Amino acid sequence: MSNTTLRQLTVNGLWKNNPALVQLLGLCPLLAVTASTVNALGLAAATLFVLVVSNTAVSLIRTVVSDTIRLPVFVMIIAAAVTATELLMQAYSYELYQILGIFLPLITTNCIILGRADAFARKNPLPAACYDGFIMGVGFGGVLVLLGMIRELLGTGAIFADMHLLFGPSAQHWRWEIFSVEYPFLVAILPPGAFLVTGCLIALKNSVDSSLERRLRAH
Amino acid sequence: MRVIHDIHGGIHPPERKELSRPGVLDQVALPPLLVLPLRQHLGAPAQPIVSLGDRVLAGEKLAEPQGLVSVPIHAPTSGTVRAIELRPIAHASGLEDLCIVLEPDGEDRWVTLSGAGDWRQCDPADLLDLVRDAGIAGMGGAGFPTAVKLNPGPSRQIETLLINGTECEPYISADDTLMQCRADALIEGAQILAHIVGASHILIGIEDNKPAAIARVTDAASRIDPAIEIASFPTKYPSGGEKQIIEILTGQQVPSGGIPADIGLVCVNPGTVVAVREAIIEGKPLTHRIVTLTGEALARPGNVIACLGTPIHFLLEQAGIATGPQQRIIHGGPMMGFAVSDLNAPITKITNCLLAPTQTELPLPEPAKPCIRCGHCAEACPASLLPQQLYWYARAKDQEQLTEHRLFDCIECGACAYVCPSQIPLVQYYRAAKGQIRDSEQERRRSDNSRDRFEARQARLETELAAREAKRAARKAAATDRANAGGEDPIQAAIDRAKARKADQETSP
Amino acid sequence: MVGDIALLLVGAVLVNNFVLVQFLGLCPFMGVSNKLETAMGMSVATTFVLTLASVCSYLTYNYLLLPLDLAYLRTISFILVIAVVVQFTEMVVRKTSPLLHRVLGVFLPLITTNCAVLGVALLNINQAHNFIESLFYGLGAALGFSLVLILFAAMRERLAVADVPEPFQGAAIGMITAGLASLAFMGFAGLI
Amino acid sequence: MLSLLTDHSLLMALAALLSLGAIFGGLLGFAAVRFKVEGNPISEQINALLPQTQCGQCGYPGCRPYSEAIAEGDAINKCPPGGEETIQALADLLDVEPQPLDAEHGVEKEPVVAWIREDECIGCTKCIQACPVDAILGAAKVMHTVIADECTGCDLCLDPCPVDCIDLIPRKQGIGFWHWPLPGDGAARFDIIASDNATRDAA
Amino acid sequence: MSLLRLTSPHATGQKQVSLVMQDVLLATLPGIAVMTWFFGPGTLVNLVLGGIVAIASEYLATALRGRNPSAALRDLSVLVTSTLLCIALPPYAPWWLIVIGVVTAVLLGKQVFGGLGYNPFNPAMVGYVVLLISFPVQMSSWAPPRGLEATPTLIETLSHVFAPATIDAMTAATPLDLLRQNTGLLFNDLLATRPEFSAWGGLGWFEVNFAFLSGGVWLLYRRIFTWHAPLGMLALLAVCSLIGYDGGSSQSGGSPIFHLFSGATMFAAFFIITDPVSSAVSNKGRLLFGALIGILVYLIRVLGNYPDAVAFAVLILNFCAPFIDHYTQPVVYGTRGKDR
Amino acid sequence: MKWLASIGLSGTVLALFAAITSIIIGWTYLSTKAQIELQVRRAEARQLLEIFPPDTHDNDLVEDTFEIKADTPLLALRQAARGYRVRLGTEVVGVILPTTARDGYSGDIRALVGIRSDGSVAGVRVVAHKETPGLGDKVDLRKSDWVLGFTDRRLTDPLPNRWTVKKHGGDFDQFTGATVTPRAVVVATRRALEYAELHASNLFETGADVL
Ligand SMILES: Cc1cc2nc3c(=O)[nH]c(=O)nc-3n(C[C@H](O)[C@H](O)[C@H](O)COP(=O)(O)O)c2cc1C
Ligand SMILES: Cc1cc2nc3c(=O)[nH]c(=O)nc-3n(C[C@H](O)[C@H](O)[C@H](O)COP(=O)(O)O)c2cc1C
Ligand SMILES: Cc1cc2nc3c(=O)[nH]c(=O)nc-3n(C[C@H](O)[C@H](O)[C@H](O)COP(=O)(O)O)c2cc1C
Ligand SMILES: Cc1cc2nc3c(=O)[nH]c(=O)nc-3n(C[C@H](O)[C@H](O)[C@H](O)CO)c2cc1C
Ligand code: SF4
Ligand code: SF4
Ligand code: SF4
Ligand code: SF4
Ligand code: FES
Repeated sequence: MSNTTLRQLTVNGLWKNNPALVQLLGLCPLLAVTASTVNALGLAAATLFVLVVSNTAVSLIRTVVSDTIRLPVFVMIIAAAVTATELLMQAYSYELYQILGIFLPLITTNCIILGRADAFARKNPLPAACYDGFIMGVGFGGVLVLLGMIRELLGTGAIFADMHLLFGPSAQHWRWEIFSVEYPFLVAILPPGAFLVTGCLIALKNSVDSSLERRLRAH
Repeated sequence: MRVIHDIHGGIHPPERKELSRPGVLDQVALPPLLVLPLRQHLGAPAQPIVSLGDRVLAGEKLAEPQGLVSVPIHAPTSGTVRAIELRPIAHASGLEDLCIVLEPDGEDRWVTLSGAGDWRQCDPADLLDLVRDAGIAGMGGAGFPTAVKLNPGPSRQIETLLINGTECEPYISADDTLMQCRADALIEGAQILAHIVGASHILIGIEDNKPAAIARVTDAASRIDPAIEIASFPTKYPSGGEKQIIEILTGQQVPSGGIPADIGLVCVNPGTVVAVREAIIEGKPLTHRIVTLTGEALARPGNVIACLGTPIHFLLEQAGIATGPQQRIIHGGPMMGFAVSDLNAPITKITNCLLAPTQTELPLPEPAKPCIRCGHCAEACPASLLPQQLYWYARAKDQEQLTEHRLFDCIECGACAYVCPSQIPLVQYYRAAKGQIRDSEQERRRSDNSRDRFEARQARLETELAAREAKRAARKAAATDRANAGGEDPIQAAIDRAKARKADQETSP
Repeated sequence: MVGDIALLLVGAVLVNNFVLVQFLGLCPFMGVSNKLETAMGMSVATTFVLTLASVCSYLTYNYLLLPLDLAYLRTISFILVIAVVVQFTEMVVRKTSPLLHRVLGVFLPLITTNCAVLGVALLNINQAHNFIESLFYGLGAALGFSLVLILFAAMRERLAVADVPEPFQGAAIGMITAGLASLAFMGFAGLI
Repeated sequence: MLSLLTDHSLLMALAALLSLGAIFGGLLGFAAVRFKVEGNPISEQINALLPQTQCGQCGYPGCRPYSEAIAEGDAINKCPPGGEETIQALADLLDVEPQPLDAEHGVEKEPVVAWIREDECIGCTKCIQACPVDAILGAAKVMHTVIADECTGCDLCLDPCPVDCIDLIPRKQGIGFWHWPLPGDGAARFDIIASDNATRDAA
Repeated sequence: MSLLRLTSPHATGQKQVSLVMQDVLLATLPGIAVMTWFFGPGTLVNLVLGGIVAIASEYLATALRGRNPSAALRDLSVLVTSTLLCIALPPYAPWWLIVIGVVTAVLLGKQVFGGLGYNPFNPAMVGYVVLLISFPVQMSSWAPPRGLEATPTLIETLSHVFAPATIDAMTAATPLDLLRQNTGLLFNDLLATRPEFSAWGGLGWFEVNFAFLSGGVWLLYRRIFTWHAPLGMLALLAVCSLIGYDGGSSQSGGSPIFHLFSGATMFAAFFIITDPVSSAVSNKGRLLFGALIGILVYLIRVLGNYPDAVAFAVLILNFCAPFIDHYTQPVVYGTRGKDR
Repeated sequence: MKWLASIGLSGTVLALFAAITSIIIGWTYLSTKAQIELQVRRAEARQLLEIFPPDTHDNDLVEDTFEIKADTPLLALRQAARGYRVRLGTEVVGVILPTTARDGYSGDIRALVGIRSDGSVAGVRVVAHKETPGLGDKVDLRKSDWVLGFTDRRLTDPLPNRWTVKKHGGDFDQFTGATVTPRAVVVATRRALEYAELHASNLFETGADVL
């Protein structure tokens, strides 16, 4: 894998073609579990894992499957990966598993994963597919966590609460109170807040892009 | 007494008709030059039949109609053809168009005119030809060739001839004046038209803000033909719209996309009626018309009878114009007219008014604000459209939705733009959208046509190719056949002959 | 009984609307809502698939997995069921109405990855629905999805001509509009 | 690991999924054959939207081939004669994002028709053979004319002409083609026509 | 002399956006006056503060977009937004509540979509709902009307607004709250026993509603909007409450009179749901728009979690408006009978 | 017969993958099984242990349950639910009762009330509620420690008529702007205590396992 393609993949996954902000895929978890950083982090990790596994597997078997049954096969692979993750999480961080609720199994239907499998891994050799899965996962997870932090901050005035769910008792006191108000801006952690904050993030990205563009044209 | 129906919407702008003293008809001097556009009507432009330097008499035909929906053009007075060239004409685009320029000799000598004699005996078809030859196009606004309108075809049975004396636009009083000064001619013309279209009933509709005209016409009708019905109805813009007056007086609606004849009516303007009368009785073509000169920028507003082709600035100077800053000269009324962009442009068969307002009289519009969906436009729309939706879709260039929302039922009356609190130039949006849609339809027709021709050609080429193949094959086949048929093989024969000759040489000493 | 079903429907359609409140099926919601006709087509397809899948997965779970005590295979078997239902639908649509297929072609596979479908299947289990309930829950979810999808599409056609500040044009304003819509739907809270 | 394999629950799982897989696989296999579709009706609709200039600028020999290419997934922005309007129409039909016209295939120009300077034409019939829509009339050695209504302005007849007597002239000219432009947003609603000569004459 | 090219019509009417908005502002005066009489100067302080913030944020937003701010401000629509929002907010709410609300309304409700005329949702209601779900404590603490307690002086008011002390001091449950929480009492007993009620409905609230009604009727007379939306809403609200009334058992949703004249009913009917921008466009559409709002208001008031339902009902219907428009187009001239 | 082939092929391939994946999953399942069961029990026990810390008893609370039928007047349960006995040695030192407050601001409030054999409150935990965020939800320990205020109270302290929120002349705080929710919880707790008093014999002596 030449490192031009490497760079391309990276730029694509992290910024130019970011699954969450540009392709608008995997929106459901993006909006549903980002009420707090820890949830976001948990789901981000799970998604990343599944994405890498599925991309790898798909690109391995890409020559074997015929078109009629390609969807079912891919989906089965993904589902297997997800179930495994689900079981592991259940075993080793049960509370988080309970909080994430059905959004853990729902990773299966996260459009990004099937999207990458069908659009990229199916047509590319192992390393590329693997790396693409990783970087896409990071791109997605990054946005997920960012959203989680923003919403948690606006909605509670603090971030990194309850980190012990993910990192064990040592993380109990990671909670970082940034401002303390008696009445936080609740809407941020309620459903509408998810849409609104995401919308603003996208707008932010657009304006950054356009200003970069302008800078480029200036030179 | 006829029941008067109400139409949806409509508005009551200040009328300002008294400004031009309706009922008084002034003369104007002959201008030094007459400019006669070849396109004064709706449809194909006329085709010149005179050439530079020709001397022509008044009433002589200068241009022939091109195709069915077109009208000829006649000389308003005697003189010399000075030019046939592009000249500025009275048109919203401000573009130039082909015109015949005539220099009057001031003698005003007419060709000998001969009417149809007793029109009651004549066959309507012959009368129609006279109307067409007289170059009459609707004088109420659209300038649609009257001869075409008067013969809607056998499928459509005409019961009623409707004369549209509404003149609902503010300021204008040309029809009013005409009806007051030439009531008898109007009635007689109406009878002729009824005869032509075979209408059993004649109905003259006049808005109730013209009592004098109503009185004169009623009186004339009672003297000449009591059967003619005169109906007056409340003043409201745009009652004069063909479709609107029809609903007001009959309660019927012209089906969308159809024409009045579909419901057994023909609607004409009084000016048109009188023009037809002149054509039939005196054989006189359409060369003059009544024009309202008005607006506070004029010292002597009024109604004049003017030669077609008279330059606008000439008329305005006759009326003593005092131009202000950013002066507008509006051709037609304040609601539907357009601003003239070159005062050399002449008046035409559809010029019913020249309006020279001052700034205070008709202030210039402010920059448009966004639509606030207040719906006042929908309230005002006589066609019951949703102007604001049309506006949004026109902005989005969404032709599908525009036709869906019936853009083409918009009569461009401007009522919506009049009431719009955001002062959006709605009508311009509609006109632009209509233009774009017509264009793309035309393009589609073109492209369909060229697709067919392209595919036809492909087919042709293939058949030709096939044919050529076939020929070659045939030729080849023919050759071999001949060979077999001719018994001994020609080649073998040649060889034998050669051998023989050789043999002779050897045997010779 | 009928009352319960009605409540179930109202709950799934309005109070806990799948898209705006439970965050399921957002990708198609954002992706297919630019034109009203497309949205309607998508609604039909989704409603069909969703209801069918809900029922099928119910059967699979209760008559295959539970007896064999293989509950942990539910995700994979559901997704299998769904994938097949979708693919089948796609083939049929492609055969029967090419244009609908050209419009939905992109999205029919996406329905597989429409969380709403798997979501319904899983929720049916979590909430221990019986067969009838599963059927109507699936239907309700689908109707809720279709409802907001269509309303949103109509609204986006209006937004298309709005003079939106350009950083917000496109997806951003879509998100914000959806946010305000979900704000509005909070008003249904407590109706059942 | 082995012990696991023999575990009955695992075998159960195997059996269950196997049967599921088999059943559904069969179903799909059946459907794949039963609901097979041939041809691509969409290309007809695409072709109907293309301008039919037949100029080949898109890189395909005529509009129909391009329409088929699009149906196969080619870009929709390769047709200069069609320009933005066509691209928009295609985007609507196919429900994809409209891209700007691909410049490498040419730029959108105002519509033109070919016009043969008849006194210069030598009647070589070369242009006739070139014209994709048979828009040129004439026989060998007689001067040729273009049927303006049929000409698509594809300019394919220009190169073949040995004496360069063919020009492309704008198709839409004169008042007949004028219509109001859309007003600009918030702009002043009128434009000032340069001070007109009427007053000069009068003055 | 120079000539101009411009489209017809060349004459224009007198209506102008700014004048329309001015009328709306004037029409709120009686309501504001009565509110001040019953609940004290709190509302006035809200209005002033809100107005300033609104102008500031509108100016900021338009300036940021490189548009001409003064032009945007001149149409007064932002003042209408802030005025209506501030009327809806509880008097004596802390200053930051007002600020957050107004900023949200103007930026999130209006300017994101491009400013005047483009917002699909009613900005004031967007602001209101965001506040309601973020700060239910402050939003649910209405001052008691004159007659229960003395209304505070301006000084007290200012101290309340800018140095918020404890909330409950200034709080009494509104009649709608009480109706929601009422379990045991027959409706009439409720009216009789609780001091918050007068014979007609809420003490003070009846008069307030009446004042807004009169303002609305004046707007109708000025032809600022048509009767369709308000009538639709009031009629359906009345019908629903009549159906649900069942003679006033403790389960009943309250009498029609009560619903028509309590909470924000009249204010909403004439000032909120008539917002031209975010409502349906055709008259048919507006009738339906209003009617559905009426139904929703009743349902949410009686069954929902929120004592006063107007804001939610309006937003929900805003969401439906474009779809409604799609299916309620008037019959165009000449298309009678024909299906369009 | 061409389609038979097609079916056969895709069928086998699909089945093949089904096999592989199921093996993977099954293997993970079996190897995490024990751990998961442990976790589940811990999770269930956690809340109970918060009410009765481990040092107060020596039995496994999760195991030692009894059933309470739906619609018992004082506990107002919607469906039958489990209660827990807390034993030290043989004697029952306390019970944990499930209860439901149906008069919350919006919807039911479900809670666990721990009661010592001497009739004092060991602790109250709200398990599920739909109260308004930021207003009614302070009854949730995660949001505020208001519920800890019940610890060590008993039916005689305060006297039954003062078992309500201060605003209504009781001893317990309401929340700013919200009295409905707290009042509901307070009353529910009092009822649970009355229930325990009523069924003291069944609860604390004879170990009846359905009530
Ligand atoms: C494009 C066009 C086509 C028309 N075709 C006919 C026709 O075929 N027969 C007819 O009698 N009138 C026809 N008319 C005339 C109309 O019926 C109407 O009388 C004319 O447009 C003048 O009305 P207006 O000034 O209200 O536009 C046509 C008008 C227009 C503008
Ligand atoms: C808004 C509007 C107003 C009109 N007002 C009049 C009018 O007042 N008088 C009139 O004769 N024609 C008026 N017309 C033109 C008529 O609709 C119709 O074209 C004309 O009467 C047909 O007669 P004609 O063909 O002789 O012009 C108006 C048209 C429109 C669209
Ligand atoms: C949106 C909203 C949500 C509310 N939620 C609750 C709640 O969850 N719990 C509660 O006790 N009161 C809630 N209230 C407050 C009640 O309406 C009532 O004002 C409060 O319980 C005070 O009642 P009181 O008059 O008995 O003191 C809410 C009010 C509003 C406006
Ligand atoms: C009759 C009428 C009612 C209005 N109602 C509202 C309203 O409820 N909320 C609001 O923010 N603006 C209202 N406005 C002002 C204006 O329409 C609103 O700010 C626009 O939505 C801004 O785009 C109203 C204006 C009028 C003329
Ligand atoms: S009148 Fe003007 S502002 Fe009002 S709806 Fe119509 S176009 Fe929009
Ligand atoms: S111009 Fe058209 S849309 Fe406007 S009022 Fe007249 S008919 Fe209606
Ligand atoms: S470029 Fe356009 S017009 Fe030319 S051939 Fe290709 S498709 Fe046809
Ligand atoms: S005449 Fe020339 S330009 Fe016109 S279509 Fe034929 S080849 Fe093309
Ligand atoms: S993640 Fe839910 S539909 Fe895409």
